Amino acid sequence: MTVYDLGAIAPLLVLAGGACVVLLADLVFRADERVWAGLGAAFAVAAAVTALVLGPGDDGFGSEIRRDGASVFFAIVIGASTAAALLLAIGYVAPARLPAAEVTALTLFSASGGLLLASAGDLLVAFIGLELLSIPLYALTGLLHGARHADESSLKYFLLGAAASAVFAYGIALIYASTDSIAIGSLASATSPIGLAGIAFLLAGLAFKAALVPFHFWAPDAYVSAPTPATAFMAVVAKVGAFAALLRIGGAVTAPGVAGLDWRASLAVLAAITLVLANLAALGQSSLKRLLAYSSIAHAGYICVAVAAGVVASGAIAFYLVVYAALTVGAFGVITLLSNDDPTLDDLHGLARRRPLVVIALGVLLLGLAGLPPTAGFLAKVYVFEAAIGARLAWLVILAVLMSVVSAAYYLRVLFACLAEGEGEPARGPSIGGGVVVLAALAIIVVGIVPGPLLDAVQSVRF
Amino acid sequence: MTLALVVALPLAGAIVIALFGGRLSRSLIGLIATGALALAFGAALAIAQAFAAGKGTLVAELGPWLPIRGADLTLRIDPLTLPLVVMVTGISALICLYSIDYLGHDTGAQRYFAALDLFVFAMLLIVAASNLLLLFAGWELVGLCSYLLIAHYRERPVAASAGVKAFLVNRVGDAAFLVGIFVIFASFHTVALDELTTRPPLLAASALLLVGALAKSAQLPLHVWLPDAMEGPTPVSALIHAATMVTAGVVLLLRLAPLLHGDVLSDAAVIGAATALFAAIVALAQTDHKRVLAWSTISQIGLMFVGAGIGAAFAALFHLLSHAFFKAALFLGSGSVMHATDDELDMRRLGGLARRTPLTTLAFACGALGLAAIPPAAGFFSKEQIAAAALAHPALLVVVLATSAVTALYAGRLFALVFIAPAASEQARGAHESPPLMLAPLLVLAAGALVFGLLVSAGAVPLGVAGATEAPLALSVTSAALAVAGAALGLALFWRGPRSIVPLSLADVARRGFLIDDLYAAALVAPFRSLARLLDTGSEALVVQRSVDAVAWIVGRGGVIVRRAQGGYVRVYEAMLLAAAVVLLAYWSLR
Amino acid sequence: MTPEQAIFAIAGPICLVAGFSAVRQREPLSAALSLTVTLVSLAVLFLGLDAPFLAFVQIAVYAGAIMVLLIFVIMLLGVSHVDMPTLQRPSLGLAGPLIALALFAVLAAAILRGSLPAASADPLPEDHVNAIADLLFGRYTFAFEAASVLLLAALVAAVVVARKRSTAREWPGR
Amino acid sequence: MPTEAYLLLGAGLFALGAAGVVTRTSALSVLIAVELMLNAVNLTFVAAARRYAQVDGGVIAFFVIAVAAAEVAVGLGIIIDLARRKTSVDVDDAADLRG
Amino acid sequence: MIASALVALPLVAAALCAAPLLSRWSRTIAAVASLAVAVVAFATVVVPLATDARISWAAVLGASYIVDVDGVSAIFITLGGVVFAVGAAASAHVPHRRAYFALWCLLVAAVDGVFVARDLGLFFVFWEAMLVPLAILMWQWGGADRRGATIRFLLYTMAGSALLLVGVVSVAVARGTLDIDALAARPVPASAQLLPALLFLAAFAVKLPLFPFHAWLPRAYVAAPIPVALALSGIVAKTAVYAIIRIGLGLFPEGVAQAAPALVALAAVGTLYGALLATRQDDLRRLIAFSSLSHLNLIGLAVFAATLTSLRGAVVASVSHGLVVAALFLLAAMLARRTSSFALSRAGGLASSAPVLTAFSTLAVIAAIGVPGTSGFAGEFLSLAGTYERYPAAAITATLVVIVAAVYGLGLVRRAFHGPPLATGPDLGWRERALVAPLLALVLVVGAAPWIVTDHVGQEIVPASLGAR
Repeated sequence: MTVYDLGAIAPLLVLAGGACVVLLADLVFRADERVWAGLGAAFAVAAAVTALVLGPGDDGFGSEIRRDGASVFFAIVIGASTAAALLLAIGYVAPARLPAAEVTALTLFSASGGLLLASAGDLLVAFIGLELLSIPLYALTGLLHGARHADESSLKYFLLGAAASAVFAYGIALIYASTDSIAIGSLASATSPIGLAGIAFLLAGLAFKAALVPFHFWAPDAYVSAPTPATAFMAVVAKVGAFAALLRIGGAVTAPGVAGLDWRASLAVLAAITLVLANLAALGQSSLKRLLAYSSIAHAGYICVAVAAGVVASGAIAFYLVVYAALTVGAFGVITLLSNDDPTLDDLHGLARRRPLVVIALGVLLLGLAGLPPTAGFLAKVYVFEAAIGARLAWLVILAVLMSVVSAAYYLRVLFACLAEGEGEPARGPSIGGGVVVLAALAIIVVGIVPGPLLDAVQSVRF
Repeated sequence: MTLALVVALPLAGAIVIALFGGRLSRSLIGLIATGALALAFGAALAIAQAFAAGKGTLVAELGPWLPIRGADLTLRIDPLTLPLVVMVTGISALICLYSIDYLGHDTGAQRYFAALDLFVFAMLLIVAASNLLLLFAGWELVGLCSYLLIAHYRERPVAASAGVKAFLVNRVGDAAFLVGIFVIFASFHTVALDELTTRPPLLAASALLLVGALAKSAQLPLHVWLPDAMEGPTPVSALIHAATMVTAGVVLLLRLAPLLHGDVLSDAAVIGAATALFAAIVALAQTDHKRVLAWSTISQIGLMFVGAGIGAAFAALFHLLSHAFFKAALFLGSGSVMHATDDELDMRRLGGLARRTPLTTLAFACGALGLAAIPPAAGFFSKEQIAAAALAHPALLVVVLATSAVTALYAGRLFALVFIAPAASEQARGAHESPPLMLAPLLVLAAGALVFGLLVSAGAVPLGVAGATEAPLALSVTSAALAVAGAALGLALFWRGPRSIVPLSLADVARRGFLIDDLYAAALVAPFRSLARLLDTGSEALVVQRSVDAVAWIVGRGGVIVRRAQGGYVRVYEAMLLAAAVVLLAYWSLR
Repeated sequence: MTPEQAIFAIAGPICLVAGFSAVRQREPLSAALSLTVTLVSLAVLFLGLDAPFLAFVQIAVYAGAIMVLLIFVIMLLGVSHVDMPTLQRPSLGLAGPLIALALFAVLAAAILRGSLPAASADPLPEDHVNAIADLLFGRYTFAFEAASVLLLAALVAAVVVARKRSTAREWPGR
Repeated sequence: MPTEAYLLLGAGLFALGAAGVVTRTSALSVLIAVELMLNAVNLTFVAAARRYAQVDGGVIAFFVIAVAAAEVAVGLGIIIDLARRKTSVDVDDAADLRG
Repeated sequence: MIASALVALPLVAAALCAAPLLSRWSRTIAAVASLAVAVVAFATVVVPLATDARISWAAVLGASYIVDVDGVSAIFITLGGVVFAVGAAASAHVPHRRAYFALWCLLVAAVDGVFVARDLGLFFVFWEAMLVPLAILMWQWGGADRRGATIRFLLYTMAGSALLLVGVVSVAVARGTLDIDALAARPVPASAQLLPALLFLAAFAVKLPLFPFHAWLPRAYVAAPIPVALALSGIVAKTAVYAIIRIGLGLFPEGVAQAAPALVALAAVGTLYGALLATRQDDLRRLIAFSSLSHLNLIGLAVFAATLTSLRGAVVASVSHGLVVAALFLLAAMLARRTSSFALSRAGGLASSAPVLTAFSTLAVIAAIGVPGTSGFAGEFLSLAGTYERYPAAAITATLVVIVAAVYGLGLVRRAFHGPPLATGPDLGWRERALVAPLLALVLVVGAAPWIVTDHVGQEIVPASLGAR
């Protein structure tokens, strides 16, 4: 192991090591539950900082793990969102009586899996990353014992996830059979039918993780049942990891141009199906969490629009993912502020009167989710659409904008529910979670008005 | 400067009254209004003085208006329009003076006098505008003021409706007028009259302008608003009929004659002739003394159209002015009668007023003489001029003469029924003479009606337009004889009170203007309403709104279906997942 | 017939039939036993493919540890959990085989049409276990470490899932 | 034996596993079907490794076994938990979340 | 610089309105800020001042912060300031006043932004930003049907904006910049203009709304609180007029010209259609709604005709309609306060008890139906005369509206004020007079001196390729 290797895996080490530290410390010390979540958040922040400080450099372990601009960027995003989710958890674990140390450790493990998936240099590491990302999530999903059917959705998630990872693994095997290599770079030579079949299976496996329709069926249930901070975490980190891997694989597949067209066509079709079905499904939801779940599936569709545009759109994808992360953490964060973990829209009545600041923040977040200016959500959509138009996907863009109108309908329902008169669920007092929500909303506005730095930063996302 | 003053004074009067009239007494308001008009009249006389001294035209440039070539706030007065300006200001000042007592108990005096002054301003704009657009502005404002004044008694639904009707019919003409301006502007890129007169006339534009003139002057087939306009206070009728409104069409034809296509002008003459005879016959059948006068106006304007149409500008202008005198006298007389009899309008319930209201009778008689064109009243000379001009058009001449006869007949009938026949009601028996402030203008106008024709014929009052023709003696004699005969017949027949000469049903049809109103109601108004209803309940509700509902429904329905697909069974999800993977696989590997 | 061909001819069909049985058995226990047969026959195939170490791992870890765990759980939960089709549920009796058939057909078409890269003429390294060790601690060091983290995470996850009854309280949801 | 034969065998196993995943209603049976699929993966790796005279395929298969073990551990935990709560591991009984 | 101030001013006002300490003054702050915007904007056309600003924004996306004020935008901003000031002043006794007036000021800022933006991206930002305060104002303070009406309005306009976004994005990709002036200086070839023109016009047509894309309009006007309806019709609709001029004609003159025959036909039909429907309405707000539809389509007609005269007419007509509709909505509210209903059938004969209300209403109606001397005539005449030069048939069709407008306009006066006094109420108090009188005075001033407006609409507004007269 060289210093280069260490540099490449430093953020990973911080995350996985942090998980171990939390577990061990929990055995040794008796501390307030909240401490563990806070400690985990600190490790996540440390991972992000590590990635930021070390920056891109030479790959580690013979290119098994990449240390390019993309890895660094996604490490920062994953670290920051994990930290945000764990901060949400600080005020959440105690009333929910969750085993804080284990939850924190699992979250950090999963985050390291996401990072592994995002920076994998070969398919085996990607597969391990996928599993490391998923397995803690299966457990986290079922953790909220009293919640509606937590065990049911945990089981569903697990069974579907197991089948999907089998598909992904089979894809790797087919690639290996057709190219005698599992390096991601070798996908370019997988031009025989067997190799192409492998690529198709890789795509299916990642589409599952990214929750693209029709691979999305686990997502609404899992999102609703999981403890809300975990929902926020999995909605962000799983997608970041999956899309990073999709980009990486896509870059290799489209590099020689042989299969580039197929890759883009497949993703364009997946994007179209996802956009239409997810937005339609979100329309009639009465549960806020479920609505947001479908909304996050729909957002995967928007990202996928850019993925379909090819590697040139990596900046757009990165930008969208960052914005999406802030929006999602913020929106689910609002739920952690309510005393009911699965509020209906009616439960939001009167919230504007009782917690005006929260509603303003939620309003900003919803505007961002709907892609309305002056939020960063708008710029993210513009960026994605520009990439897609540049790739001659005008039809997809038109579909996407029309679907964003449909999405506005359900986001506004949420906003208007908050504005409605009535006695909904009582909200908890000010908390760290509230701070996270407000911060997310603030970030969305600030980036919407001063997008320059972030736009410059995503230019560094190169593979 | 003086010219600007003439036009601006009535406007200033209107503005002052509108803004501050609320705090002033009724008579003071009336005095302000009258004063403004009188001053304008004085200024007009001053201009006349200048013209008599040999000045050709007078132009007042007051600034820009619309960003169109020629569409500036510029006034222009020439020998043709000068008499009109004098007449308009003078007669309306008298009418305004008359109104002070007439409106003595009306709470709406403020808006009445404001509108009256505005009315005069608008008419002066028509007369003195230097471009089509400014002329049109006056044109529309005249319509607006007529609406305001006709609907003066706004609590009365009939009056309110009559006002709306007047405005609407006028707007039909205005729309045509507008399009006419568009045509002219599109062709010549200017609306300045002095520039346009040098251009060849356009047939379409001429026809459209004529439609405008027909509506404003209540000529066939757009005459329907005028009889209903009687719902306004009687001085308003005097104003509309004599000075300010209905003659605007004739003014238009006279002023724009160089712009108008020859064919259109002859059409105007034909329409005028037809209207003249038609309206005279209808007037014969009226039972309401104001309505007789209203129809008579339509008829007389028709004669002016004949004159203007056949190019006899002098004749038309002459008749316009003399008509202004005698019609103003008649209407104010009519108002005096109403004042005397508690607003009794039905001639069959009047009678015998000659003894009870002698001065009114006298003035009315002068007016009636003018209307009947019995020498030496003004109407005789002016009508003779029209007839003389029509000599070249035998058909028109016949109609003009026939109209004269019928006119004299109904004038005689009117006078006989109201003043000579035995009093037929309590109101008639209890009639009393009007106050002096009403009588004075009435008598002035009556005198005018009597002598104006002589003065003009003698050349004492120059009209500024050349073209007086020496009527053949035979024609003069014939027309005078027809007039006298007609009037005598009318007096003789109705000396003793109302009687039926033609079958009642026929008389009734004639009285109702040969049912043209009903025809319009059935053929225009009803379809219009149906169309609006069809659009409201049909296209708007069923197509425009429903189509949006339909899209919303489809999207919502799609949501329901999609949510149903999420049925809860993990095996179905697995099947979907694997099936999608198979599809992807097939797409990728089977090429 | 080479030994490899013989092994394939015998173990291949067994493997398939046992696999078929594993997915056809209603009772999980029978299915698990059928799967064990598949695993063993696969180990035999691995032997024929010159992968003796993997064959050993297959028997020891897969058939030994994993399947024992599975069977233990099946026994723990009792045999009442029989796979019983009922009428109200979505009957995917046709969809499953159809999907499988389509999957196989497409894969088979790809395999039969596909031209794999030329087979290497070199023999596999003699010292099989050493070669594996070299790879595991050479080229695949990182994957190995990652896999260890994965197993640790899975351990924690399993513990958390098992422990949650005692720690979590009823959440005031619907 | 040609590598294709092994690949076909693997494809068959994988397809069988897929059928099992869809048709079985006991969570345990589904888990077994997934194991079948993972074994198809391993067979493919080993067969390919043999063709290219590499050891890598076997090593990867080794990793796949490790992953399968991890999955089974967590999966069994979840199934046991479900069984304790619902006294059923029938996946069709766990179908309350929908829409 | 000043252009930025026009947006910043209401934003600051919004913050002040939201401040708890200034709660009592929030209405004054909103009204004064709006009025200040009007004054500053008008000052820019009178005094030559540096107005533009240019800051890098989302350069990667091709968007920059470029703002400027020229004659046309200054006129629209001035109108907006007046309308917003009146609307704010008319919002007495609203509940949750801090939120209300803060949203109001945000709306002002967004509308100003639309008028000053010289970058398509920035333009779109402001364009969409208008929706949010509008929607919340309608939803929270609206009348009976507010929910359905708000959703309908929002989603319909957003559907239009969606296509606009596609258009903006396409331009960004194809041209690499969104700077409106730079784009206008080098237009794309005529053959490639139709498609982007249609994408852009879709949004503008919905916002205007061009017939038959007006399905949101009647319900929104009825459901919105009166000041919001006033702003919606008075100035927000004008953003579409401005956008068609600035962006549609500015960037895609040939494209608009190619689509113009169809657009002109729709607008001409819409002009009549709105007026015809207005004759059928009993609810005053619906009547005003359809009358506005008619007017706005006439304005649209003039813009699509794109001659100098018609464009000047469109601007004047926009100003006129903004002032008149504001007055009409205020008067409708005052009438409704007296009869406790917006239904004309519940009014009648108010003239005898409320003569000033009658006089004001009559004047407003007269302006609405375009009688000379009022701004309505100047706008209508220039629009139609200009249109006639290029599309005579459409102009003639639309000219028929002067008749139909008289039917509904005078019908309104007759039904509400004339006839026997069925309804009575106190006459206008001085506060109410002070609210409406300035609007009516402006109507007369612009009617007598329309050059105040048209002097600032120069030849450059006409796309060079379309030729000019």
